[in-house]
Amino acid sequence: MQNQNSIQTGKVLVVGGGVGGIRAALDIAESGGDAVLADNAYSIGGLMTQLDRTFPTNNCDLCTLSPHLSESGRELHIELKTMTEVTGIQGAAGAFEVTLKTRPRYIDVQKCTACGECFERFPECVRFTPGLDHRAPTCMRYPQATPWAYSVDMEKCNDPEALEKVCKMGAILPEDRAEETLIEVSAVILAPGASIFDPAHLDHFGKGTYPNVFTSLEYERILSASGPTGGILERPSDGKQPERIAWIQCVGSRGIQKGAASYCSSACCMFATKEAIVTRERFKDDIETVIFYMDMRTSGKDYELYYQRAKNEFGVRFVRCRPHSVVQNPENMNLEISYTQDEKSENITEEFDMAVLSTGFMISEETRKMAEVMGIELNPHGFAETASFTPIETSKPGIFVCGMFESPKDIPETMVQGSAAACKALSIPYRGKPAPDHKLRAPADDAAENQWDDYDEYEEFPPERDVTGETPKVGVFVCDCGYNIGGVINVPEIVDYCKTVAGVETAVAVGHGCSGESQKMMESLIKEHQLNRVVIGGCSPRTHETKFQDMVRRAGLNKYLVEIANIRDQDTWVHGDQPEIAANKAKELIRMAVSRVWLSIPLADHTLPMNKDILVVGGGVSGMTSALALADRGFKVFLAERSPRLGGMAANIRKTLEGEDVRSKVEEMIERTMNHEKIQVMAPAIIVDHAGMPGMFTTGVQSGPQMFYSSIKHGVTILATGALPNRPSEYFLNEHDAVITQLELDERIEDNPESVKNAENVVMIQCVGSRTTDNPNCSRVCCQAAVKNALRIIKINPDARVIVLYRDMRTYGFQEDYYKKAREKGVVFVRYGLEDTPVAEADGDKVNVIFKEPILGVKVSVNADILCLSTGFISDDESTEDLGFIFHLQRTDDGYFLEDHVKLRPVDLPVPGFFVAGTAHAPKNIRESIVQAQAAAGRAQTLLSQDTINLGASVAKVDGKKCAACLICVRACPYSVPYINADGYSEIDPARCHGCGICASECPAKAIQLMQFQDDQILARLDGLFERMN
Amino acid sequence: MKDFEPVIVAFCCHYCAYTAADMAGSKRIAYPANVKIIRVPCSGKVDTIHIMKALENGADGVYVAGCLEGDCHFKNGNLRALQRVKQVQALLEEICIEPERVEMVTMSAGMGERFAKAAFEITEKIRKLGPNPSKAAMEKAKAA
Amino acid sequence: MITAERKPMEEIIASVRPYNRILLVGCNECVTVCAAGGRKEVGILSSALQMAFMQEGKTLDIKELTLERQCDPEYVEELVTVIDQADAVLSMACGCGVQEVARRYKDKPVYPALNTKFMGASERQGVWAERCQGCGDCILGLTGGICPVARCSKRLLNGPCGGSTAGKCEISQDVDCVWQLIWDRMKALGIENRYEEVMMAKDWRSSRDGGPRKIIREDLV
Amino acid sequence: MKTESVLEKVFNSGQLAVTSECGPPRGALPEKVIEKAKMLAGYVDGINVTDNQTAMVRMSSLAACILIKQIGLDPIFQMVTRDRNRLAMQSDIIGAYSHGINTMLCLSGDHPHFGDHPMAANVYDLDSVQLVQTVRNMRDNGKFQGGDDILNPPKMFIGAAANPFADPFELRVARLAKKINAGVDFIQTQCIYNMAKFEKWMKGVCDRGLDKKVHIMPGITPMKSAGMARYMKNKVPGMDVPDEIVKRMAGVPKEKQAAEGIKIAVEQIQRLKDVQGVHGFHIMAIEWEQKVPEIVEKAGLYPRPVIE
Repeated sequence: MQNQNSIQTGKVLVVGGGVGGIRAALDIAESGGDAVLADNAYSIGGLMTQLDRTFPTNNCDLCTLSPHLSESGRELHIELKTMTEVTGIQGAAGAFEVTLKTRPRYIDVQKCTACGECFERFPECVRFTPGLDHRAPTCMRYPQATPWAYSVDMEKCNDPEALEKVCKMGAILPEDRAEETLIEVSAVILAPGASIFDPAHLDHFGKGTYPNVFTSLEYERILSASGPTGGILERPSDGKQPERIAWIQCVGSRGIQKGAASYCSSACCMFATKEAIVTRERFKDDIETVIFYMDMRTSGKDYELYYQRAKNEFGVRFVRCRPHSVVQNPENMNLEISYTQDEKSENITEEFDMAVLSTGFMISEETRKMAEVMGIELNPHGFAETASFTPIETSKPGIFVCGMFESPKDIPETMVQGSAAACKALSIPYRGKPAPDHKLRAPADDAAENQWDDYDEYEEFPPERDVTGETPKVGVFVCDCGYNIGGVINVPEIVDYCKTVAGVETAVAVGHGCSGESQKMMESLIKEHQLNRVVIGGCSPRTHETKFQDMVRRAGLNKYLVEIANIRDQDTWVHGDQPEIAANKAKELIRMAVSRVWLSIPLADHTLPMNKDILVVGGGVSGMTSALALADRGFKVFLAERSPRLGGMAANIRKTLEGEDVRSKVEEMIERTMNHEKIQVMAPAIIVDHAGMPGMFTTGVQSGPQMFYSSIKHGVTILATGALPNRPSEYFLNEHDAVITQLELDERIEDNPESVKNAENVVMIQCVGSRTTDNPNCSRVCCQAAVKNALRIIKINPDARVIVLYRDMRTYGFQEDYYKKAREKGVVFVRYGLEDTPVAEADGDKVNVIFKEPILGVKVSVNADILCLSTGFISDDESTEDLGFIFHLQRTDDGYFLEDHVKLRPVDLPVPGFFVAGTAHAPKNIRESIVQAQAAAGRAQTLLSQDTINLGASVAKVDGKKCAACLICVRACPYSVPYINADGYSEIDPARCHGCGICASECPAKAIQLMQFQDDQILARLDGLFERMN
Repeated sequence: MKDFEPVIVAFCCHYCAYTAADMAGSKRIAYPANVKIIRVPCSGKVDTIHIMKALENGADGVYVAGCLEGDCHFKNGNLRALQRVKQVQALLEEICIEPERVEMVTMSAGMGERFAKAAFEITEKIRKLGPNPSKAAMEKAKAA
Repeated sequence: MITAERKPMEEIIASVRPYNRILLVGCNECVTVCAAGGRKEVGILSSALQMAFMQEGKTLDIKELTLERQCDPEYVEELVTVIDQADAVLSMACGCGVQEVARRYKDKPVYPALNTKFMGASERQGVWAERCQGCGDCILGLTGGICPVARCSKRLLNGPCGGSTAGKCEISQDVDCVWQLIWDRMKALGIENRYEEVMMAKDWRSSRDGGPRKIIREDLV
Repeated sequence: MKTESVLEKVFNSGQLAVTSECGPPRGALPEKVIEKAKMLAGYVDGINVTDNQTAMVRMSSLAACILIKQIGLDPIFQMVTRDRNRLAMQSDIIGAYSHGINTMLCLSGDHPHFGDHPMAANVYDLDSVQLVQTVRNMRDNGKFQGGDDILNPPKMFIGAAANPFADPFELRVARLAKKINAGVDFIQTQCIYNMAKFEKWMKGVCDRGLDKKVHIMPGITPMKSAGMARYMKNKVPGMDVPDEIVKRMAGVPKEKQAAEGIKIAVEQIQRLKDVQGVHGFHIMAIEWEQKVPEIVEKAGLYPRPVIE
């Protein structure tokens, strides 16, 4: 049963420390591998750290990202090399020798405490954002920067000696020199990210000339609490708060302007929509927001709903047009934007206080150079060349790519690729010479010997201070979380109040409590005041408890001596418009937490052995990809497929947009899966029951022709159950032979090209059954399918007239090239609105399609030989409902599985030990499904690499002296854990206890207490709450 | 009684109700600040005594919020919680306190709206019922 | 096991109304097992009493204490340190415990908070059923291990009566006809032939009818 | 002959015996007892006097028996074990015998749950079988249950009840055997409507030869109306009323239902007369005593034999 990784993996070099690189490095480290994370910048974090908030949750991402950052910073499997670039590579997959060059930082990272003294004394300027402020010799990129140290630009420093003296720690090294290192790695992951298109040369937009014109990233920095204006939104020209803001889309993308890329940058539509929403959220009707766009490309999971919310709830105005210029009114420095719209001939001019250019993503020269050093092929746009079935593999074996460098994309997709790249990199066996610094992951046979023996040496926490017998001394640390908390309530006032609460030793405001700086501060305060209990006033313990537990551990306290008062998610976010009420509630919540933490006691976690087998549900391309990735790593995989045959929906697809043959690839995959010695295929199979926890699941499956029941024991579960091709009864589909779907057209073009050869008119209608009331989301793949099939028809039959009726053409990324090509080849694209949907009439063996021509404004009828409907996907509602019920998984309103965090954990499901891949998660194409499947395999390995399962400390404990052996707990436990032991009292095995506490609350003798939730601790919260009354 | 702002204690299970409350926050859905959340691992952890003590200490209303029926992370904790709520209701009736002051509600983790709606409805219900008679009588006695 | 259940609140409230300081004493034996008078129930009752009296504008000083067994003098002795701080004792033990407390603390009024019900077994979580009347002369050996004295509504030793219907007693569909059970069990044991032996009239002296009973074990005295 | 009982004499003569019953009034109304008893004079061999029937308080069975004895008729003294312990029961038996009462019926009695004193303590010091045994011991051995000698022991002809239809059915013959073991002389059964089932029971009785050891008198209760038939079927524990009877009652006009009920009772007697082991009939016309003579006549059981 215990199958372990039987491949020795060497180190993996990750080039680029943005979210994608961090995710990859973390996954490698968590999977038991070692990573070297190299970034050219002073600290890691990449673009995302410059964003104020991210869509669609509108959270500030500094906080959501920072746990990852510091995880990464502290993770001893990750060697962090900032200010470092790759200068050479030798060897091949399994044994690369890479030369790294590190520029001088002039600061000893080990000594620097980031006190900021040097920055205080040399405050000339700090580069927090690109473009909005000037450069500083001492540069901290952002508050949560990792590593936790400043860096100095010696060239800008006039008096290095004075600078050196400023530092009491002696951390400043004026003589620091560049250094070159040679490392041996088995694989490389390239995650250099992208740079932003610089619109300065575009005269007609006035960027760089007009003070009130920004790029979207600059606007993001202005909104940010840690940005140059401290979050205050004002016009640089006159310091006034703007009343009207315009966004102009596709700046630098879709080949619109001079020097622009021809592809679509994919993320800008959502980016601009988010900025507009956040603006409306904060300033309500004080600021009017308008977005000028060509096509709204909100095709990600639930993005369409976000777009609709922007329009309908937040009153963001969307105008479809191409603004040709921005002109500054010299009197008031306002900006006049002129544009024309399809349906109206006249030129419209509107005046705005501020304009934001949604600038696209480009590959920097630096990255191109790095690629050259690496020796990988680039596509014509300078991105790494990959293929649909090997979406993250570069042209050079052993070198993988993730994030923007693969293609322009948003954060969740980058996170997915990061995990996928980690998975692929770990699959490369190490072939280099054994070196002492290579901590090899041992194969199964001798795993016991060395795999985790040396783990203790990684232990970074100091010993726990024994606090028994000490009077509780509580420290309260209150976060402002930027505007999230500090923008609603007056944090210093709350802190003053906390000092008056009985039992509080000290109270301090800590800004972003999750930032490295604040954490350090809290650690030292804990030591300084000899605190033995800590309360954090911050965000939800659901997301950040671990982080603060680690913080108190570093300060020498048991991790269960910290308590979080959720004054953000359950207070300032809820009562944002009632600051007084929010402040009172914050005080209450903190008082309750203080009262509670007073009774906290040190606890130890419990552990169990991990089952390393995997259950993959769904045998389509996604499921097979995950299964193969894990099986190749030596894990035993059970693959359960509902239908008798593997292949899923891809088995019905012939070609990709890029022209790759899908069928042969899928057949090849099925062949490999069926014959893999580590994969047990169960088909047809249905899941009937499920129990357990990560590392020890038991799932009942009925499979085979007789549907025999078997019970599978496994450690993790990957759901790749897919979605269904939608087939709504519209436009005579299923009634008229001339009406088919894109899937059928794809098949017909490939298998029976004659049938389209003589077609005079082919009409395609987009968004049939998608973006509707019944199925409100975008199916994502239909626009590319339409373009793909249109191009193929034109190729077979150059005389054919192909008309595509669309609402927004969503050919994101490089698909834009094909869209452009289709237009060049004469495919006619006509937009329709919901107020004027096309109508079809049967006409013999043909169909008349009547639609409105928007430019002329007249109705046109086309006699179509083929009416092809782009029907897209619909969730497999019945399956996901059943599986959701059996596995206790949440689903979105439209029936897809709901991931744990839409932004940062797009592959993990909320139930630990469950991962999702492919269209069971959301509509996506084959390439995207394969990436997510590889990512799921990668994420699964982070769990499987552990030999034990940490069960936490929240287990029920019996006081034998109080126990009356009444058996009530034995009967009440949902998992049949308690039993009456030989001594005659109830005993609860902590390893089997799930920590629900039902026994504790049923026990008539009050002999059972649930650790972390003891009765007196719960009642203490009530005491804290009602203090003011009593 | 014009200015009566009820104090309501909501025992919320970690997996559903507490998460739903967070969800309400992240969707910026407002609900009355009268509701004070106490997190428990499972609604089945909420002891009869906890509910009684909340009322005794001065809560005007108490509700236990758990997962939807059949959806309990711990199989049946929510059903046990419901039985205990009923037990408290019967006991309250015996001591002449409106049993409606105590209630059980269920929701899934994603139901931020439902959390907010429950908070509104319960707050309004308790507002109509007026202050906890025990607390009110004591305050009157102290004033006299 | 002795089973009990809490008295109606009204009755308990009336019994302690004259007092301000109450010593509320639970018992960790039978009444804990039947969820009537253990620590948990003590806590609930304490809270309920407090709230009831608060409505009258009065707060009680309630001291909660649960003894290992209220029917043993040594355990009851543990109250000696706190008894003076109470005007009255409210006992959540069975009748035996209440009396033991009353016997030990002669000048302290003691009130029962429970109604002692019967000697029973737990059928399942939360359900207890009468099994024994303590008749002092066990006949279970003759009745297949099922007691008609405790479990026949008419205490018939030569049942069933004519009211037995589909295995249920005539007094209620919720009560099993014990003679049906006995008969089924006799058949299962293959001793149905013994059914027709007339079971002789019982000597009730060994039961409460013989006056309060006492067991004296000379070897242990 | 064990006793002076007229009933025993009729049985011994080999003729079918007839008994009926008279429920004492719920008050000190001796004339009511006498009035009811007189209706039955000449038509029956014994008049059962119930003992706090259905656990409702009534004039004591002993007192009513004495009243009937005083007008020269033959009461059957019913005694339930529910209300008295063995001391009270034995003293009443001696008392009854002192008034010339020589026939009795031993029962356990309905549970107080059903009566007007559900809060009453139920005694059940003895059960019906043990009471039979006690009375037989008094008569045949001249001893009290406690073992002491009785001066002039009461010579009672001992009856008991049987319900051939109660559950478990398989136990009903065995329980009869048990009563025979205890010393019962005659049995009056529960009202019989399900003839087939009764015959099945009787067959079981005869197969074991029990009909030779005891005189069995099936209970016959005429229905006054279809409503009563339905009530008996659905509400009375241990009663087995076949659907045909209810249908037949309901099938005639309301004013003729009473006559139909009498007709059914007569037919039942006719049918059971020939069943082996049936030695008589116990006609219980509840609050309808005036109809007993008619039934007895129509069933061909009149005139009653004159016993010396």
